[in-house]
Amino acid sequence: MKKIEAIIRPERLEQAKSALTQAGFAGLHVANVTGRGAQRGVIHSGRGGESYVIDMLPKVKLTIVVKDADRERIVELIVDAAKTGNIGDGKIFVSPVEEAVRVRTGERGEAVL
Amino acid sequence: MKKIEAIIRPERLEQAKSALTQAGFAGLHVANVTGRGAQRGVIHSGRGGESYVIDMLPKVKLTIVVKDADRERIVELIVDAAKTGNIGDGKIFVSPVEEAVRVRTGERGEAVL
Amino acid sequence: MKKIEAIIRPERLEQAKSALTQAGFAGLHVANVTGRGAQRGVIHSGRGGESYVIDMLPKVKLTIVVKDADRERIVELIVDAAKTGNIGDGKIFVSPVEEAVRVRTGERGEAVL
Amino acid sequence: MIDSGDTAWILVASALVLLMTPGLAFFYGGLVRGKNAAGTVMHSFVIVALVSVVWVLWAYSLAFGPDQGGFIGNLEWFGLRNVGMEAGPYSDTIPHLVYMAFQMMFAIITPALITGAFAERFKFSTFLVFTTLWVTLVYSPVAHWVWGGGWIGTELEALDYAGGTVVHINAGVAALAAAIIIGRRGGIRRETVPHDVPMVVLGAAFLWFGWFGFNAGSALVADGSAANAFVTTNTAAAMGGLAWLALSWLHTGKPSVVGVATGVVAGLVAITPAAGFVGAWPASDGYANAFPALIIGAMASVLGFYAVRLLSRVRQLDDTLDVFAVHGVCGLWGAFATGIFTVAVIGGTDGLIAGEADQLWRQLAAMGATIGWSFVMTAGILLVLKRVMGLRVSEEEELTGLDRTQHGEPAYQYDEPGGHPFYSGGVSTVIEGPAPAVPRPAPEPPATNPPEGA
Amino acid sequence: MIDSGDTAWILVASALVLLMTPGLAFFYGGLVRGKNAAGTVMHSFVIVALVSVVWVLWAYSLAFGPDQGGFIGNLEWFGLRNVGMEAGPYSDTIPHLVYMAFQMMFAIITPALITGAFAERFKFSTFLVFTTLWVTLVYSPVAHWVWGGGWIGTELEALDYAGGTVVHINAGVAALAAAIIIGRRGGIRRETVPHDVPMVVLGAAFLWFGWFGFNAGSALVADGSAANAFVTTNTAAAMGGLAWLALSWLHTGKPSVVGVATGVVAGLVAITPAAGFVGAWPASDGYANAFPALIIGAMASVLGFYAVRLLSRVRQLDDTLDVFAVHGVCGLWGAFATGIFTVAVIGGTDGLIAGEADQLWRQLAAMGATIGWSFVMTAGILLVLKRVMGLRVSEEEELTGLDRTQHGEPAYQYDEPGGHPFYSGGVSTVIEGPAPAVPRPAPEPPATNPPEGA
Amino acid sequence: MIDSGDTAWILVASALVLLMTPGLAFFYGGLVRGKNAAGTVMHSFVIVALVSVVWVLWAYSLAFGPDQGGFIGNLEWFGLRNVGMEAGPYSDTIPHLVYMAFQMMFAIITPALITGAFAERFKFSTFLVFTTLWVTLVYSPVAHWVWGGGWIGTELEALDYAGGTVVHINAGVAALAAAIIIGRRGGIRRETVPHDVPMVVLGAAFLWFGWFGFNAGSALVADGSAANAFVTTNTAAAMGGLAWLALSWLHTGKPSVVGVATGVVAGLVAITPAAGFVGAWPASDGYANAFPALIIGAMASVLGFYAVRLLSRVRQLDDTLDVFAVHGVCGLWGAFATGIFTVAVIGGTDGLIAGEADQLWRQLAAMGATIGWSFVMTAGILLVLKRVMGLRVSEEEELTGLDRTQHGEPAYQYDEPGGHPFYSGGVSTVIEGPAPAVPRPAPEPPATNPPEGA
Ligand SMILES: Nc1ncnc2c1ncn2[C@@H]1O[C@H](COP(=O)(O)OP(=O)(O)O)[C@@H](O)[C@H]1O
Ligand SMILES: Nc1ncnc2c1ncn2[C@@H]1O[C@H](COP(=O)(O)OP(=O)(O)O)[C@@H](O)[C@H]1O
Ligand SMILES: Nc1ncnc2c1ncn2[C@@H]1O[C@H](COP(=O)(O)OP(=O)(O)O)[C@@H](O)[C@H]1O
Repeated sequence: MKKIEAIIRPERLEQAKSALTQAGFAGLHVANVTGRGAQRGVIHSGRGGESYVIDMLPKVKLTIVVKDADRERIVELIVDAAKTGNIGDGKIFVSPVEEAVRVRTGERGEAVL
Repeated sequence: MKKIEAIIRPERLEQAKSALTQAGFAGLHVANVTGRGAQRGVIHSGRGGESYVIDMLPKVKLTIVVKDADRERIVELIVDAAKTGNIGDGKIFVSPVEEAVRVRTGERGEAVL
Repeated sequence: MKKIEAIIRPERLEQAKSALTQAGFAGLHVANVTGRGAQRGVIHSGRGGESYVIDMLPKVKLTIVVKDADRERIVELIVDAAKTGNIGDGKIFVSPVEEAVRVRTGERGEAVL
Repeated sequence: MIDSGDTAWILVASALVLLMTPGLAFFYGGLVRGKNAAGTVMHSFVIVALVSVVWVLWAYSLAFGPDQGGFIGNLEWFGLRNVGMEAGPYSDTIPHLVYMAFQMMFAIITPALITGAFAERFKFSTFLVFTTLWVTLVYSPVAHWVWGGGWIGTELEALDYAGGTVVHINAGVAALAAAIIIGRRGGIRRETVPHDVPMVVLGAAFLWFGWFGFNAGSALVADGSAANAFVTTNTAAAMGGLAWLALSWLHTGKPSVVGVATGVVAGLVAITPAAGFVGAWPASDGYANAFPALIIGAMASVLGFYAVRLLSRVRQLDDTLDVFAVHGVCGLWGAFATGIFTVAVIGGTDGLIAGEADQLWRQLAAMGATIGWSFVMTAGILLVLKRVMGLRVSEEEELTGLDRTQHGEPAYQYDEPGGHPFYSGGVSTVIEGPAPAVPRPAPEPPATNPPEGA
Repeated sequence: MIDSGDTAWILVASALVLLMTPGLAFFYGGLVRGKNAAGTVMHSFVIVALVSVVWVLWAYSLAFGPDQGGFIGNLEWFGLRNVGMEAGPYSDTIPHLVYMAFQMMFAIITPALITGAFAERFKFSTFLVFTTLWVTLVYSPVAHWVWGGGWIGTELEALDYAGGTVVHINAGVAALAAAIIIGRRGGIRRETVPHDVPMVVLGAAFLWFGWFGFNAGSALVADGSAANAFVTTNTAAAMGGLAWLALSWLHTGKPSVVGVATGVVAGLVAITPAAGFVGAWPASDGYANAFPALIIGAMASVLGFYAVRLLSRVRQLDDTLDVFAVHGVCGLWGAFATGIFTVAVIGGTDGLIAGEADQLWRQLAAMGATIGWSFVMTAGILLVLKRVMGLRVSEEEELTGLDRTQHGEPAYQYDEPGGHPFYSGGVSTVIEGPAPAVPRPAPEPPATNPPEGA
Repeated sequence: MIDSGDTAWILVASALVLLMTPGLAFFYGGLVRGKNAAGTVMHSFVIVALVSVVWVLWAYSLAFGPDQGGFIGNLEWFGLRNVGMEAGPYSDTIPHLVYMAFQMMFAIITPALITGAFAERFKFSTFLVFTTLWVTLVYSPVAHWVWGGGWIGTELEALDYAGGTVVHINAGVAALAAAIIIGRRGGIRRETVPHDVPMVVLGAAFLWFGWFGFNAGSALVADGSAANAFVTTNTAAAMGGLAWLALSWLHTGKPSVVGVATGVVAGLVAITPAAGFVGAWPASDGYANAFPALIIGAMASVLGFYAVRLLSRVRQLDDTLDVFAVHGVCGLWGAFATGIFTVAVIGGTDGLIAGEADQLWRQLAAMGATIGWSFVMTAGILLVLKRVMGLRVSEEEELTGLDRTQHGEPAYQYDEPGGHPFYSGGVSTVIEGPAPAVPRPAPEPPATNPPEGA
């Protein structure tokens, strides 16, 4: 099994989720992160009316564990849904998962996903 | 070493933690996530008195890195502690870890855990 | 590629980030976690004026995916930046990453990092 | 001659009503999504500043200045010229400036009520222009008609104790027009769930607290009539809260916190035009009692609740925070109920329960006139502004949220570890110092998505 | 004859006291865990609505209506019948309706104080019934005894300026009974740490602000006696805050923010029965001064602090927010201190420091009567309700939190990216539109754990 | 003879001004980083308690007691001895105690204003001592000079209606001295971004609301002069808010929410000394009007805005929340503007626009005296305290945040799942029960970094 971690724009999470739903992938979980890279953000100081360029920006990290077979499919689904073409669209990382367990039943393996 | 990531019900985290403590596993960290799967949630709109079925629900993600040997033991401990038998109990994922470092000392390897 | 996950003190994140920047590593993302280990914390109850020893403390989890070659370098950078010498400095975990994708372009591989 | 007790009371009442608008800022701010919290709070808060200035410059003169044919006041009092420390013309016991200040607070909160209808998508610059025009062209005339010596108050003799028509029907109908013309929020349709329930309750508490000044202050004196208005106001608010609680419980199986807060507002809205006129029923037995207020409050929540329910089913209509349902519908009920329950022993005029059915017609006429004027003028103003400066932010900006894109100020800053809750781990370092100031017209990219390097 | 200055003051005082209950909502709401924040805020907020209605319908008549043998009032004033705009019977200078409204605010906050004892576990429906019965059977009689022409005020002549017995001892003792009968919170025992300290301070600020109306308003006139009550109130509050600060510092090595807020409340509670009676010491030198208030405030925090400390060690007792320690203990101290420090030059009655030791006995008798009645009746009501409808939510619901399980409304909604802090990444999409309405009785599963597909 | 209307008004005004300091707690608390939120709120809140006690004990007597050579009052009124329920000496229509209470609120908020200058780094114990000394040695004398029968008010006859010199210039200059002597915050330099914008607006709302008591209450009567002060106050606040909005928009391309809130405060500060003296322009035409207030408010924001901008560029200076720029600069402008716009028809004294240029000199002299005294004395006190007890927390503590390290109370507790937003997953279990109490002097390690096992 593979773990697919996609760090994307918060405003694109909704699209990514629907794309996955349509393709029949229900299970996933999401966390709030901030990230930096080439992208820069701007914040304001209302008082002196100055704006500052900052490095960290809010992103969401979408994690989904899938069967090896589905890996490519899902990466493409997410790329299509999350892409805006602007700097800051984010990254997707794929790593190996050795085992998956369903807490409710104790079942194991790909069946769980 | 293995990394065990358990996505469980927030209200079961306490039990899971105590179970691990009793078994002598102190180290772990936890993050707040929301997840979806087969489970559905309900939220209310106080104004028009309508309730809506939603997909994402709060979960906590418990991460613990352990010696290969302890892997099974820990998975079982968590399953037992977090199981309610209802949909939404969550999943546990196991993946490989190549190296662990203790920041305080710079030590490496299983000793660190 | 390797995924380096460092659980460190929130107050040291700034140093860690600058160290990485100086060394030319821009990309990373960070999440808020709480963790436990050997370290203990203290909280107060303002009412009865009692203080309690608690187990979970706030940490930040810094995640950075790098070329295999950079791995050692980065681990050292983080250790140096985040170390205070006191219990609770945190841990760094290294695990394998099979693939990385840049959402904006769809490019793959180490070039993405 | 100026009475220190009456003056003390109206000074305080004015301060209480002023606090209602920040209250509304939190009531609305808590109901929207967090990414629009600062922007929604801003709407009401900046209105306090904006309308205060508009009012002292020209709007007060238009609304309460020397009458021009029963329709509008003239500009003789521009910039408060001649509005002084002596009593009169609207009261013999309080300084003219106090009356002006008290009325100002009503002019402030009315447009603020409307902001709930276009929350989460309205363009800020257009919003400021809209508010200025609305107070001038919609609020001032209607206020003049009813309280400024205009035709509704003097000829028609319809009753409006503290603003059922001038404030609530007026704002509610304007909200409806605005929601229709500005259009629905973009993105995937989704029920907006309050991002901060305690903040909603805080707002409701300020509104309830301030409403005592709003209604009991409208007596312009500190005596039994103020006392009656005070009690009917609290009674209707309480009954409204309980009724909405029951309905939300009935329909979802759970008693809603936001529901109680909304019901309290519904009750307050409905009692506003009636507060100083009702309080004895049946009229025959000339005794004061609480029943009219209880009935008005309960009915307000029933009507308001089902109005919210039905309107939320109208896909085309996106009155974000149900302003029309709560202020329009309950305001109409209140104005009508005033005609039913008013009795001479309390406020000097008899209504239906005292055998004077005509009062109902007077009320209906006033309601009709307000609805018509408010809807047509509001729609007109917005249609013009749509062509001139545009009404909405871009889809992309709406998605990212108004706080970052319109104000560059996230309501909650994730700037620091151990910082605010929302903080999710990143310490933002200022890496370039002050960014080049952006000239106002320039379309700036949303903070989360600036162009290369930016 | 009605005096506009006195009327203005009591109208405002009533509004100030009303604001105290939402203040309590935030004080308590900030102290509980976030998963119960909305539900805890709801307790106090809904009480404002509920008790307002109960009061105007029958409770005011029971408490202040025509006396029946010194024990209770009759129902002649049911629904405020005959409670009108004229002055009297309780004051010659303000309308009867104003007096009724002012007293109403006391009836509202008293049961709200109790809610701190059963926070985080009480069943909402039972809570509403309990509150209604408590106001009717416990509050109304005690209020009648002390202020409504009943035996404590008229025969015993014990002093209670603004509610030391009626409000604080009464609520504090009821809280104790409730904590015992309802039982401890479930789950693994854990010290409750305030989830939002600024919210606690906000609540304390509202309480302090409103307490001026509570105590100085109890003069029922705007004169020197109100002034004295105003000053003693502020002085005791301030001293209480400093004393608690010092004690928390001493015991934890750190000065606690929540500690100062709690100490301020302790000081305010203790000065309540004394506010208009004390303010000169030693009595011989007939001069006004601040010492009695300083002593009362300081002692209140010392007693309150150690009461909290000791009681928190009693495993069986889980008075969640220390209502008995703060309101009961400090209320008792205040009632007793009134007997010590009251001097004729201020409030017309001499106490211990003026050589009149008997006043202490009168105070003790009133304290005893209130303790007995409150404890027995509260316990009785709860034991009946326990059999009839049950007192607690299920263990599972308690674990998930009252906001979701009782109200279906998380206090903070994680609905949106860039949304509220609590948001942890998931955009909840409404995937099925309105869910089938659940009939009220139906036991609904907690939102986080519905059955298959739900 | 005591007037109930005037007394009612000043009682309420006192309560309104009291609420301003908690308001400041939220205004400042929202502006800092979340890790210092509780500590910053604490600064203002504890000052209400601390200064209340200092005031009734000796500061009131020093400031307003029997005059000693125009410089200070004596201690005859120590502990409020002889400050009673009768009218006079400062007013014939309200009790002396009310005047004392009203003045107390000014003594409370003034040192609270200063806290914005040393937020996020000041040592708490030192802060308490500093505040006590500052009120005694800086505030009391200046208050005496201006209002207590001292030389500025009686000989110099400079005008200060509600505290432009006594409160704002005094606090602003003290803030400057404090920022210089205490030094910059440690860690990597970073612009502080408000952690909670709605909290900032809440604070601003309280300030605006309370300022009516502050300025209009300074009339000490409820009549036309109070009315004039009420209106000029609101007008200047509103205009200040709009001006700052425009400037922030101009410079960042986005209209700032925090900017409006700051501008409102700037306008309020500037109108404070002028409120009851201005309100007609040109003087020749003896008509009341709004222009002087509009000009004063607008100019205040222009000066304040650019002061903030320039001072933020001075690396050595870290006046955390721009107290000097907002209160110092705008206070100076207001005191000066009073000399320009005061007219006899309003407040009895003519200024520049009425041809009396000398008044400007009187104002300048008063400004100079206040600046000198405040700067020198504040600096002196801090330099002494630096040697005696130290001014700052350790670098490490500053990094971790004051909430945890100084108070052991994170503002937002991550204690529970479903708990507060900040909660990021860990359920903290109490694993050892009460920790051994730490003796006060003992240097305790920050909660996040205790030694082995701790
Ligand atoms: N090497 C990396 N390791 C972990 N996360 C990264 C890495 N590089 C980028 N990210 C994440 O991806 C986000 C977008 O990357 P960025 O370089 O800003 O834009 P783009 O991906 O379009 O080039 C960053 O905000 C960060 O969260
Ligand atoms: N494929 C997956 N990848 C990542 N997380 C998942 C996946 N499937 C489920 N989860 C997580 O597990 C939680 C519970 O799964 P769910 O299907 O709702 O119940 P159950 O595990 O009892 O079948 C989800 O809320 C989600 O957070
Ligand atoms: N086995 C583990 N798995 C995951 N996280 C761990 C593990 N052990 C420790 N941690 C994380 O590292 C942090 C510091 O560990 P701790 O033992 O307290 O101090 P130190 O690392 O200095 O010995 C913990 O708070 C926790 O977040």
